[in-house]
Amino acid sequence: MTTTTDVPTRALKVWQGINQALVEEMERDERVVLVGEDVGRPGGPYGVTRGLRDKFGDLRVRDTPISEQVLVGLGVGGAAVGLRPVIEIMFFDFAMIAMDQIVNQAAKFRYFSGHDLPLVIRTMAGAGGPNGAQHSQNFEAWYSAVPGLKVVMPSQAADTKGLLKSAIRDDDPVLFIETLGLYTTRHDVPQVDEYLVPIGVADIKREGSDLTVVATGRLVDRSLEAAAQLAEEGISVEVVDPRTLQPLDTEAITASIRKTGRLVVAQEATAQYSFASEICALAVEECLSELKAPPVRVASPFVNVPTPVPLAESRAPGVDDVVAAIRKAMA
Amino acid sequence: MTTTTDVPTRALKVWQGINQALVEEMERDERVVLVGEDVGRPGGPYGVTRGLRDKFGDLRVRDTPISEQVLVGLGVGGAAVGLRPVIEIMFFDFAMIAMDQIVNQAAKFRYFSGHDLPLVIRTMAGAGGPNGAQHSQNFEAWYSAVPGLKVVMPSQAADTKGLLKSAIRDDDPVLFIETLGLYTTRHDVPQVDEYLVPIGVADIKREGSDLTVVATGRLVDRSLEAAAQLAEEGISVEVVDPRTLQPLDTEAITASIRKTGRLVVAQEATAQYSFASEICALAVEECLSELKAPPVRVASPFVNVPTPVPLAESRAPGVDDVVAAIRKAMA
Amino acid sequence: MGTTAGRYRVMRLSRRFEETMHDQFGDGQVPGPLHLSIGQEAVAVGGCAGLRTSDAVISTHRGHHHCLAKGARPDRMMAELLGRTAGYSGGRGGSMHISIPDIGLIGTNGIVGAGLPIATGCAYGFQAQARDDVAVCFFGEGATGTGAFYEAINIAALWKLPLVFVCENNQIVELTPQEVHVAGELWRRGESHGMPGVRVDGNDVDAVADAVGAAVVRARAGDGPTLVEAVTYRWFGHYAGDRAAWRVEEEVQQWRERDPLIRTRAALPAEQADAIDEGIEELIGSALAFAQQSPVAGPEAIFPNHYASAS
Amino acid sequence: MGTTAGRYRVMRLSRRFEETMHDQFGDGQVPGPLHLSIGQEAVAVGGCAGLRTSDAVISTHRGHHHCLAKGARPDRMMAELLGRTAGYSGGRGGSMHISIPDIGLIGTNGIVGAGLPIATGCAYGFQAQARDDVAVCFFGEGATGTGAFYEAINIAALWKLPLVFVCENNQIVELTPQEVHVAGELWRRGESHGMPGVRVDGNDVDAVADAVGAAVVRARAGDGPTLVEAVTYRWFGHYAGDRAAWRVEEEVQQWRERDPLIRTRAALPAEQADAIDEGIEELIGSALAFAQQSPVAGPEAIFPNHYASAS
Ligand SMILES: Cc1ncc(C[n+]2csc(CCOP(=O)(O)OP(=O)(O)O)c2C)c(N)n1
Ligand SMILES: Cc1ncc(C[n+]2csc(CCOP(=O)(O)OP(=O)(O)O)c2C)c(N)n1
Ligand SMILES: [Mg+2]
Ligand SMILES: [Mg+2]
Repeated sequence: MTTTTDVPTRALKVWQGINQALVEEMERDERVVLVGEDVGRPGGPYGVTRGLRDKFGDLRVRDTPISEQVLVGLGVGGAAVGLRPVIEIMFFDFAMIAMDQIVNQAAKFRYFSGHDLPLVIRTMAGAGGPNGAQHSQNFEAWYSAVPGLKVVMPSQAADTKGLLKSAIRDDDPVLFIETLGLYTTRHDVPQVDEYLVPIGVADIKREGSDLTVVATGRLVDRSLEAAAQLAEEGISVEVVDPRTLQPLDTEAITASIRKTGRLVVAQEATAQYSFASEICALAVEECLSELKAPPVRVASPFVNVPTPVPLAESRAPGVDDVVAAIRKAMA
Repeated sequence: MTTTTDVPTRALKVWQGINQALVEEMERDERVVLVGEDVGRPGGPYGVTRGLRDKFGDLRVRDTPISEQVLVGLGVGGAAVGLRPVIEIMFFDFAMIAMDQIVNQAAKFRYFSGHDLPLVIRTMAGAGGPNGAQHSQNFEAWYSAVPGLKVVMPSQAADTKGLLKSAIRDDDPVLFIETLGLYTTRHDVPQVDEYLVPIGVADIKREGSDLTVVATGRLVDRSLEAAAQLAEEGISVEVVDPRTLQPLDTEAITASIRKTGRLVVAQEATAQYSFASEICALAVEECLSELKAPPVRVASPFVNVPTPVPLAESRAPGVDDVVAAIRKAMA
Repeated sequence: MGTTAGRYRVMRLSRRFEETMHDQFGDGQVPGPLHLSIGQEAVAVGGCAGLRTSDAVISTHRGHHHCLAKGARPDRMMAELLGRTAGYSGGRGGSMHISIPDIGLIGTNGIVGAGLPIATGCAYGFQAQARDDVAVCFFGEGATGTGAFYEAINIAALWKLPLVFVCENNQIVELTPQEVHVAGELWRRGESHGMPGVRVDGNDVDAVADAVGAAVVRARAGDGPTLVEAVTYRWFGHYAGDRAAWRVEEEVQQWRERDPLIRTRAALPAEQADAIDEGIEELIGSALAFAQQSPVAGPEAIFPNHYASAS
Repeated sequence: MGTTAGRYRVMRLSRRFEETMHDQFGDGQVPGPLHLSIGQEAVAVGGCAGLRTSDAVISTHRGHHHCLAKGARPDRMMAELLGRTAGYSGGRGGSMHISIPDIGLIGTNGIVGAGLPIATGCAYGFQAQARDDVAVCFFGEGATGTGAFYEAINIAALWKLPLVFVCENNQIVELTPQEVHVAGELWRRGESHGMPGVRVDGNDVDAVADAVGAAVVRARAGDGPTLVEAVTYRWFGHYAGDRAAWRVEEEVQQWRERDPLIRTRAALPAEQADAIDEGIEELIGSALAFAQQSPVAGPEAIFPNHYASAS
């Protein structure tokens, strides 16, 4: 658990954490630029980048046409000649359009050149608005399978801020996945000069001894709530937030599974061929003899995301689903 | 095991199986068209489509510019107005460029319209030539995570022919992944009028009782060879070829794992967030109590594919790697 | 829709359809996004004037007017937007996913630019089947930022596809003005591919019908594609709820005065126009009633129609 | 490379480099693909004539000539192509993945069209850092089929980026002729974006140097991008080993007679030309020796350089 007890904190919405990280890093290093559709004058479709253009000017905060391939190319080429670009791909789904630039270009640049490529691609994933099947998908597992790319997917505001700052300082391309459904959720954020959270390190969000929940995105808070509920019944649940999916902190995760002997993986993505599959595979490869029950994946059903919010919400796993999965794994 | 004992067979190279399937289906149904880069006059970069343009004319066998997005769009739009297009994306890596058309358009068409979309996207995956990091990747797991899409990945010539014919007759979009490293490998192909292999059904390529190998692509033949070697030592290995990754024949796979209690998954892709992860997850969720040892993933190391063939081959798992994994799982 | 009355009727239908949905949105009854095309009706109605059912129309995220002009039923459209089971997608898709292949409405789309490859495919499908049908692809000027647009015009020109590209230039792209997105002149972007291009007043339904109509005739005859830029204006924000507060009010006001409906209505005898309006009110009223009587799509609505066998 | 001698020297170097690699390929010594640019040298050499080290060049799958013209070392290039550890990528990348940012050679590329977004990024990087450097992006006419090209020219034109687009039109795209790929006239594809375009004889190194040079000066001054189409010809198949048997022999012969090296050599005093040739022979000989003495990259060569920390 990130110990923040000695440090003053402030409750921030996740989007504010992002905004602060961008401001701080752009103030610190003038090579940092922000490029994307509607990031400038309008401050982003959800207001995440508001104020930045006025602060840093329109060469460093740049509105682009609807050209996702070139968008990422601006990051790759820009980083190759000395910038430290932050590229915003509005919805994660749109990253598909630029996938060649991400996977074949950015991720392979160092392999052939031996050179740094300090590039962050920020994007927004998951349901949470009435956006529908082409604007709500969770394909984080795809990018996590790419050598040369780092994939960060924070949940709470403090991690989001600290990891974004670390990503901007990182010399490798980082895909930074924000969760739309969390933008307006508040969490305590330490108010220190340099709040950095390291890439590649999982965080135990709650300690427990009976069962491990490995959760991402919106399912972190939901799992914490499930854990709190079950604590009343005497079930002690540990909640692990990997925060980074590539490189994955396999040690922290397997240590927790070994300790508890039971595993639930909770995510917004669908189950097959997903992050949850990888965690289950890790569990059985590394911890088979310690496993007391089959792991359970809590995930969205294998169907498209519908447009109406109530339907989209009915599709995403909720606290109840996590509770049910924990009960199943405890049985 | 596909029983082919009563039927006359002929040894065909995998590419010939593809060519025959295309010819037969185009003769049978004039709505079937073949569209791609260099598929026509040149007969494809590896000669797979040779002879087709002369037979069917250049409206039905159509050479395109280098426009992968529109290539798949030709399939989506063509299928929407009555064609049954077969689209060739030369290398699987290039499918990324058209990923929005595949995932957001083709795969979701039925969800909103309720209409058929009979579309096959053929492509060629994996190492096997001196093609390097941008022409050798195995991202089958990505597409297998997409509701609305079917993903077929055959290994042997007979399956390749029979599954391609089935894919062309299917009313859903099918991603048909060919394995470059297998094109010139020969296998027996039944010589019957209508040789169809059903989508969604795994095949036991070799029966055994001590351990299950689930293998795809080039690793099927390699696993069969490993099994033959180990048979001499008295280890009885069952080799399961899922042939279709979406929908996955989970019953056949779990039945085999339950029977043997031991699992090796062998593939050319890298291990994390892959097909092998999904099979391990399935094993631990469904068969935990029957598992006698931790499953082992045989996969390429998490690095890019190098260009020189000897290096690329050193990266891909070989028979020895499968043997070693089996020994490990048997220990 | 060859007559002025016919064109006015569909424009009026589209206008009242969207105003009604806008009201419903205000009442919290639209569970999805609502991209209003109010002010742009002439582009859709003129663009579809020369089409028959078997022709294909490919639309965008802002596509109610295209759908209605191609013959979609307003009642089922409303049901879809209100999230009802009688909607074209059973209420789960909303306005960005309406697809009715039976009437040649291939689809609205949530992905900017994605309709262009699909339109190319429809046109190729017609050509390969030796059908004399034509595809009309609508897209915003924002979509000209996407590479898909150029891949499409190149292939359409090379293959002489029966395809008409209609760029609906409403001078705004989501939250930024056209100047952020488009270098140079849009209507000329096919020239270097040997494709004729033309710019028309997108608020004049007859001008649009003439320009697109000529292109459709040309395409049907096998003479290849045309690019038509229709200059118009979006009255409202990007989506209902977006106040578009950054816009200059006078500009909006000027364009409101150039309302395509007023122009066309003025060309009709007042009585006839009134009769049309009344007919539309009735149609809208009964469409809304139809939609409202249909059950709200429940959680189970998300499952069907992923695969043929399971449909 | 401002002088005729200088230009001839680099063209000769490129020619002899590739001929030598072609021989090595014949001997089974090149473990990767080999896309020969023989016949096209004037495009690369003329295209880089006005550049300095801090300028950026973005290349393609057929890029030896670009690399050498931008100042890459022939010995390390050879080592790379022969799969030796002294190669620019340690012998694991081959000719489609040479990337030497320190000399402004951003990279060759295996993906057609992928260099165009990256070049746009380099030019934006220069602009955002207020550097007066320029990016020159080479690409084949085949790449004009990809949407990436148009996304790039649109943004470059909008932002007045210091970027020169050099389309190396060798009239062949992999295994099919240009006519399968390109509708209309290439050099005009920037016009509608307000970008100047020009077509030059790509076999005349001075003509290329003049055209690209003027565009570079313009770009450096902040006046924005230019599109240059350099018409040339590929003498060999798509890759070494491809016999390109479907080509008309007379056509190839005609173009061989228009060899850019012969032209430029003829403009030099014979003695000077001979001396250059001799110098190149020596350079090539020692480069080959260097490469051959370097160890063949072994299986361990595939592991480093995936992440900064692990490099
Ligand atoms: C590929 C892609 N990028 C970004 C978006 C987000 N987006 C939705 S509509 C829109 C603006 C479209 O502008 P235009 O094409 O002019 O159409 P209009 O909204 O003006 O009708 C944007 C950027 C998207 N849907 N798809
Ligand atoms: C996106 C993509 N599609 C297809 C290919 C296969 N391919 C490699 S080179 C080539 C032809 C390129 O032609 P052109 O741009 O004219 O360059 P040239 O080979 O003539 O130098 C093709 C189709 C590829 N590498 N990348
Ligand atoms: Mg617009
Ligand atoms: Mg070429």
